[in-house]
Amino acid sequence: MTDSTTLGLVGGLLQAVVIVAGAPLLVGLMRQVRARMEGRVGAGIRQPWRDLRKQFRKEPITPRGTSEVFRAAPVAMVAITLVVAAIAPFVTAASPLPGVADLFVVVALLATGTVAIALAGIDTGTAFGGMGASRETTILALVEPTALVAIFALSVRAGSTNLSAIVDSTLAEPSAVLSPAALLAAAALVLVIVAETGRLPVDNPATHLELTMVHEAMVLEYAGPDLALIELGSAMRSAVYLGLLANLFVPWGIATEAGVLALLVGVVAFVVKVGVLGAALAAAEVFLAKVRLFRVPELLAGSFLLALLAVTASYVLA
Amino acid sequence: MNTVEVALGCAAGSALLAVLAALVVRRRARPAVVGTLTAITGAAGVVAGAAALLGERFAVELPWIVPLSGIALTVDGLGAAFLAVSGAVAVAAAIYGIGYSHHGLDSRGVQATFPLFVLSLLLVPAAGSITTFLVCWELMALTSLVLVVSEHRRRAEVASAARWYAVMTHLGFVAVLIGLLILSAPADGDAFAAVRAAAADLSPAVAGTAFVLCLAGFGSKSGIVPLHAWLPRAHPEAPSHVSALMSAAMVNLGVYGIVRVGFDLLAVDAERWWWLLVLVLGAISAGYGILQAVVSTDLKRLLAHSTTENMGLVLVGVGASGLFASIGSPVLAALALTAALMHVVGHAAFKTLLFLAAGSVLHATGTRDLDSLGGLRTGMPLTTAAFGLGALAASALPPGTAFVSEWVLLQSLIHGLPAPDAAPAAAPTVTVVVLPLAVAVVALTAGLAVVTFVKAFGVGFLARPRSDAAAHAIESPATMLAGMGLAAVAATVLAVAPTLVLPTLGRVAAGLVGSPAPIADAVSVELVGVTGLLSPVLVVVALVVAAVLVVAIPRVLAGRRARREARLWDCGGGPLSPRTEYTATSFAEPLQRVFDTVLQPVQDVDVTHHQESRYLIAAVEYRRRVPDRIERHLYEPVLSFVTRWGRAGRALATGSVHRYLGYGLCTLCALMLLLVLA
Amino acid sequence: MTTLLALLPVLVPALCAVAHFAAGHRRGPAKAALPWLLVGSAAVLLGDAIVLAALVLTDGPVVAAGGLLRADALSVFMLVVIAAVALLSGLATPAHLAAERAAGRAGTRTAARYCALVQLFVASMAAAVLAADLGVLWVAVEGTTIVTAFLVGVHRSRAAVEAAWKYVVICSAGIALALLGLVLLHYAAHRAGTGAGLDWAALVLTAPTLDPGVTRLAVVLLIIGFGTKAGLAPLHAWLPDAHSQAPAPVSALMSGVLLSVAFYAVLRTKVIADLAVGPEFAQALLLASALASLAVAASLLIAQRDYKRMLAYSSIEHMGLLALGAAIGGPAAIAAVLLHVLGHGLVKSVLFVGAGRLLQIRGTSRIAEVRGLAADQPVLAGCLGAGVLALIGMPPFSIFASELGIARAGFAAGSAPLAWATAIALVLVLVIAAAMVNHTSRMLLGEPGPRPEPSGGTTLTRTASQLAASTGTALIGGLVLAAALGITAGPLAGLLDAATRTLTGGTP
Amino acid sequence: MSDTAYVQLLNLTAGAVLLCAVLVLWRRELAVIIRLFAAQGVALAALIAVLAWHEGSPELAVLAAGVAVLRAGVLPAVLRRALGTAREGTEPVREVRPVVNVAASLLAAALLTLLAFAVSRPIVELAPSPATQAVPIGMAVVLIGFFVLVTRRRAVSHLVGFLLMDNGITAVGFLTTAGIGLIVEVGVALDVLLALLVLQVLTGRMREAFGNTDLDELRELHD
Repeated sequence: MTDSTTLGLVGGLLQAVVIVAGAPLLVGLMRQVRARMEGRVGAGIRQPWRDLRKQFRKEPITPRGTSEVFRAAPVAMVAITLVVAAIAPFVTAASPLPGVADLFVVVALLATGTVAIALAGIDTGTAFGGMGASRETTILALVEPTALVAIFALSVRAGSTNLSAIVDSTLAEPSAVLSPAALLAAAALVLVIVAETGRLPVDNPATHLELTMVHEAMVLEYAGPDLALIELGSAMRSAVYLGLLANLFVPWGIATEAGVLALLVGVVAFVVKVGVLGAALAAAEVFLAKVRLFRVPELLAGSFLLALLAVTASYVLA
Repeated sequence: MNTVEVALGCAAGSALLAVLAALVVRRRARPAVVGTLTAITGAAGVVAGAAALLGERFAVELPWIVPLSGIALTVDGLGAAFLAVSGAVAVAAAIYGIGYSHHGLDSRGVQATFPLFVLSLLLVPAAGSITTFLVCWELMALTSLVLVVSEHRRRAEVASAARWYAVMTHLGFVAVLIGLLILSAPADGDAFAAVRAAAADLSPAVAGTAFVLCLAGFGSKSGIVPLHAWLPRAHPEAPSHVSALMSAAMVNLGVYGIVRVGFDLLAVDAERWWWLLVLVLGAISAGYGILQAVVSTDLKRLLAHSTTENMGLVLVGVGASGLFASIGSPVLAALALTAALMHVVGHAAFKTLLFLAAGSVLHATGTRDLDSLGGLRTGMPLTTAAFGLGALAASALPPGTAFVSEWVLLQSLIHGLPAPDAAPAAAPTVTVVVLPLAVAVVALTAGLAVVTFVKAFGVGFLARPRSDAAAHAIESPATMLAGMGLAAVAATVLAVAPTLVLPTLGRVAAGLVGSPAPIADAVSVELVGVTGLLSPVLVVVALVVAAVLVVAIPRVLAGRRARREARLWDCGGGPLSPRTEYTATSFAEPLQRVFDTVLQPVQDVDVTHHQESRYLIAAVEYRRRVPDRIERHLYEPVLSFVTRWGRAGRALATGSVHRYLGYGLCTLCALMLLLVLA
Repeated sequence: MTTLLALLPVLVPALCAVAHFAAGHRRGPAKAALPWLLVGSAAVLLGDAIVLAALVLTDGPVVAAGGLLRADALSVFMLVVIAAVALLSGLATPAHLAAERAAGRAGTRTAARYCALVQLFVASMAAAVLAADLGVLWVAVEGTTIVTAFLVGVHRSRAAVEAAWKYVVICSAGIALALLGLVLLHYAAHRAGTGAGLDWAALVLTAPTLDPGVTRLAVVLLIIGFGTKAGLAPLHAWLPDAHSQAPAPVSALMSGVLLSVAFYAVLRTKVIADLAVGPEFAQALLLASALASLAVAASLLIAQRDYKRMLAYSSIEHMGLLALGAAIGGPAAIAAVLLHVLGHGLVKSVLFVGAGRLLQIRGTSRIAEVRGLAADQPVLAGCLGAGVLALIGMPPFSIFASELGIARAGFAAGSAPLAWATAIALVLVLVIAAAMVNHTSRMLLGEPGPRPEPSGGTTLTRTASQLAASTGTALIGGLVLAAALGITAGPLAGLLDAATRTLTGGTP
Repeated sequence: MSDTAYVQLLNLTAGAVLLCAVLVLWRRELAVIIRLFAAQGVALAALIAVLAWHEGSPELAVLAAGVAVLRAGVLPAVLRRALGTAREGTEPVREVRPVVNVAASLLAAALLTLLAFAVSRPIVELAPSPATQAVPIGMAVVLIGFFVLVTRRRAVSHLVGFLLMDNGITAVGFLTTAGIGLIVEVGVALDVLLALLVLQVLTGRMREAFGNTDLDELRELHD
């Protein structure tokens, strides 16, 4: 067993545990930051975990007339996110499954998770479920070009879309982080992440008005352990996306060799980076209002332009 | 005597036997006999293709068939790939057809034509000369046309679809005919080998004309924009197993033609603009096709539009491959061509599955309108599962079939730009602009495909039934399920273990562009020459393991409690009626608004007021139609020109005998004058 | 023996005609069998043609009747075409006449006269292709006009009289030009002093000695003249009228072979012209005529309202294709032209017989008034559909092979104008195919609407609307033959080859 | 006979043939037109007779007699029969309104004659002789006959136009060579006669079906 495989396996396991355990805390942190900035006391960053524990213990309830899709969707979504959490370079640069740790695969896997929830939303047969699914998939479709072209921009330098390769190339050549291409790509990816994780200004995760909901509308019918899985899954998605953003552009601290210390540094660095990004995102949200659904394409068109410029810049300006 | 020869002989023999059986066997047993024999034909085609892919070669000349030219069959790697795909689709479709044909399709004519259609699908890629190719091509057009009209008494649209199909296919044929004849003009004989040898001496302008004509003709067969108009008409109106054959096997042969002409008959280092044209047309088709699919509410029409999209993606691969070959990177060219071929194979599998499942729905409910389907899972669980699998495969999400090929395509595209430190002259400016846009189009297409298939599967099969027909649907007969099952297995195998075929396809592509094989022989998809690694098996394994963990861990930690059913949240208004459900139309509405300027939908809202007061509304009627813009701006002027031509033409024959004689006198005098002057 | 063989094709139908005339004036049980005599004479003709073919292929051309008749491979090939189409048309005749009698449109006397005229028609066509002398050929071709004039006008309705008048006047005027051409050709031959007269075999041998100036004028006149009879533009306009008004079996003969017989004369002329004034001259003339014919056919087919006229215009199209093939020249194109003659003859006669049957059933020849035929009359509709598909050049029918052959030869000839002309012709053929498919599909597909009352006021009984076995045999047999010919030329290959050589090889 | 007399007679008869053709264009009464046609037949027979005389060929003389009988006797008689039944009806016996009016017709005839002369140059040049020099006249008559066909609306004038063409061809035939073979000659004559008879029968039927013989009525078959 080679060194990098060991590192990958250990790191992958560690990453998965860190993200599962930490994701609700990240959500708690973001809520807390928001609450404090809005002048509220807040429920504390452990509140999401307390909610999850309560919901996991409840009786599972399925609405009448729904199919297996409804029941399987939360599992599928969490499982997919878990896979991504395990294979992407968060704590270690090596991956347990190099054949999966491809940026295209990761983005597509996360989209598959979204699709599972969207199908569940339709499966309920309620107007809100359908509406949420329709909006969610629309946004997903429009985000896709930005995401892939941004990946293109990132991969030009590394000559590969393999996540470890991209991270390695950034580590090898730190100045590239400040290149125009990388900055433009980062900006584009931020918008992608905002849209994919359902944050303001694309979607308001805290809304209680069904007609403005996107993500929440799809999951209205979930309760008990199913809802817990959904909540956990969403939190993990946020963590994964933020982690990807952090490590693709600022990979320092990531463990490149097997060793307790290196892994510990990797975990800490990851937690800090994601925490800072999450806090920043939450802070920014305070000053934003949700845009109308039909203004979202404009936002995404802007991010697409950034991504395209990033590709061109990576070739022309480098 | 080699395997290919025996298998092809078997295919022809059993197809002809099937025709005979269709004519003599009594009606009740006819579909079973014909279906079985046709399935054998298809299977023989698969065997022939597989054997040829593994390296056997086969060529035969039959000069006594077809007067004036004779027939020549040659099976090489490229042809073999398409031969095998057509055969495989035919097996599933033929078995499915046994059950489906009891639905009023068991007449002698239809049953006798079906095996011939399958045979012609097998023979087109096996053609070894231009005449043979054209004969099989037209035979394919003719037999499919007959099959398209087979339900003409049931729906009025069938006749119109058939007209579109007949005219467009003939248009394509004439374009191909002229193109190929230009190519073969300087050649000694019309065998592909002779044409290949002579093509090197063609002037660029002549070769370009020939290529563009072939592109137009073959593109129209593949439903490439702007010659796609027949496809969303004819494919849905054909019986579903025929739709599957047309959409999964016949359209491929257009791609085959383009590759055959572009990479084989004409020199590989062909000019750049052709391939740019191919790429751009492919990109436009992909985008336009999927946009039309997103807003379709007719299940089979949606699938037909999706065919245009997928063929567009294939052409993006083919065009990129030619572009790479022309700028001197054969490795990338082989990779892009492999992606295109893989997409052809994958598309064949999932489109067969989807069309067969759609046919099953049509069979059970009598409708293709998504807005009146829904809730089919209860009555038709297997069909639902089949369609779900197909939808996953078609939407290019892992672990689906199309994901693998699109991944390879994206890999070839993003490696098309050299690393920034390479010499700037290494890539011409055009690729710097074209490749990112191509990636964007592929991405947008993939995203919209997700919406399309979430809509088709979610609205069509999940939720609650929106009509009585959907509520009382029952599962289809076993043969139909078996057909779907075969296609489902193929789609799954291709999704999980694409390396069963990818390296082989890679070798075929490499042979065409003259490069080493672009895909390594391994369990994972490992690119050779550029960095790239994908392991679909591991993706699936990881997902399964994760899912087990996700199910197990909460149960261990929180204990297991029985699941209970409860009422949906209905805002306290009592049980929800199907009218409150989201429909396919409403599902696609946001995207329709986003792409308003491209689609230009026509919407009418009629508000009926109460008699008593203008402020009270009795009913609101909303109608939406998304007419094909390209059709309106391209076809209508042509049609109206032809109509005017026809009307003006009548002036030639007014009935006046003086005028008729006058034509003669004038011509005579003019000719005499010419004689005098000359 | 050989003399008898060469004379039989003319004598047998002529004698049968006498028999018909005689029988028409007598009453007796033999009446019912009378129309079958057509089949008999056609069969004899076919058998004779086969024997002649064997003879000609082994021993070379057969000369008979004091040098007036001469059978070479081309003549025999044309004889085969005539016999095959006459057989199909003959098979359809009994049922046609029975239906006409049932509808009160024809008496016994008319029927007998009709049969006699058809026999004379066949005899004069046979004479035309067997003639050794261009003059005799001319006489025979003009003879067909005279014989068929009464067949076209057999109904004596306004439309029939009109069609007959136009037919006779336009064809006679055209053929008169051909006569003038012959006179000039004879003059040129006379001045050349070779004593060839109008014997075309001799003319071909001595063609290079002919005066080019006079020959050019003669060729122009001959091509326009015989082209008139062949339905080539510009003097094509009689064709749709005559073919749509003639009784179905006669239309079949006229469209299926008469046009080709006239075109045979054009082919013979072209051989002489090529040798005398160079190939470009006749090529240019034929090319112009071909494209004009195709353009005319396309223009009038797009918005065609009458299915019999549709078939007639399609004949103009196919004659245009033949002219194109002849213009291209060379063995490949000429072989394709000859195959096209046979394929077109078979298919077009099937279609005209089918259309005639349709007219009897539905009482209208308007396309718009026929709907959902496939539901009512599956066999008839199937034959019409298959025939139209064959006509627009779909495999496996032989028209596909021959059109492909012509197109290939056009591009392979290596001259840009020919390639362009072929490309334009193919586009026009596409327009024509689109129009034909459009019109035919409207007639055949869909649910039959409420049956319109036949305009003639004669309602057909159930039995009358059934397809007679003999007619069915003709329809299906013709299509099967055309398809078989498209799959393999079989025994005809040798004859086709030899006939091609007579037109391209120089030595007749 | 002296050569000059031969040439003069030849030119005279040939000129008469052409003159008759032009006069057909000029006159409107159908009866007069038929008479002019008969006159042309006589002139044609005379032309052949002159040739026969010059070459001393009794064969030609017989042919001249045959032509005289057919073209000055039989054919006009058939035409008169076609017209004769018309007299009993109410239809006009004049070419009332030709497609091209008389003045333009005469101009056209002049142009056609010029064209005939131009196009016949190679014929004359091949073997210059008094006879071949008259060939253009025959050509001109053919063209004028065709022109009559194109522009005259009455059935009888149509018949005359057709026969004018035929006369022209006969003239060319005799002027260029001494006949084109007896069987062919007889065949041609028979064909012409039969065609005329067919047309005469059709004229009768037309009168039955349409009430007159105005060819403008024949407009039912069109697209």
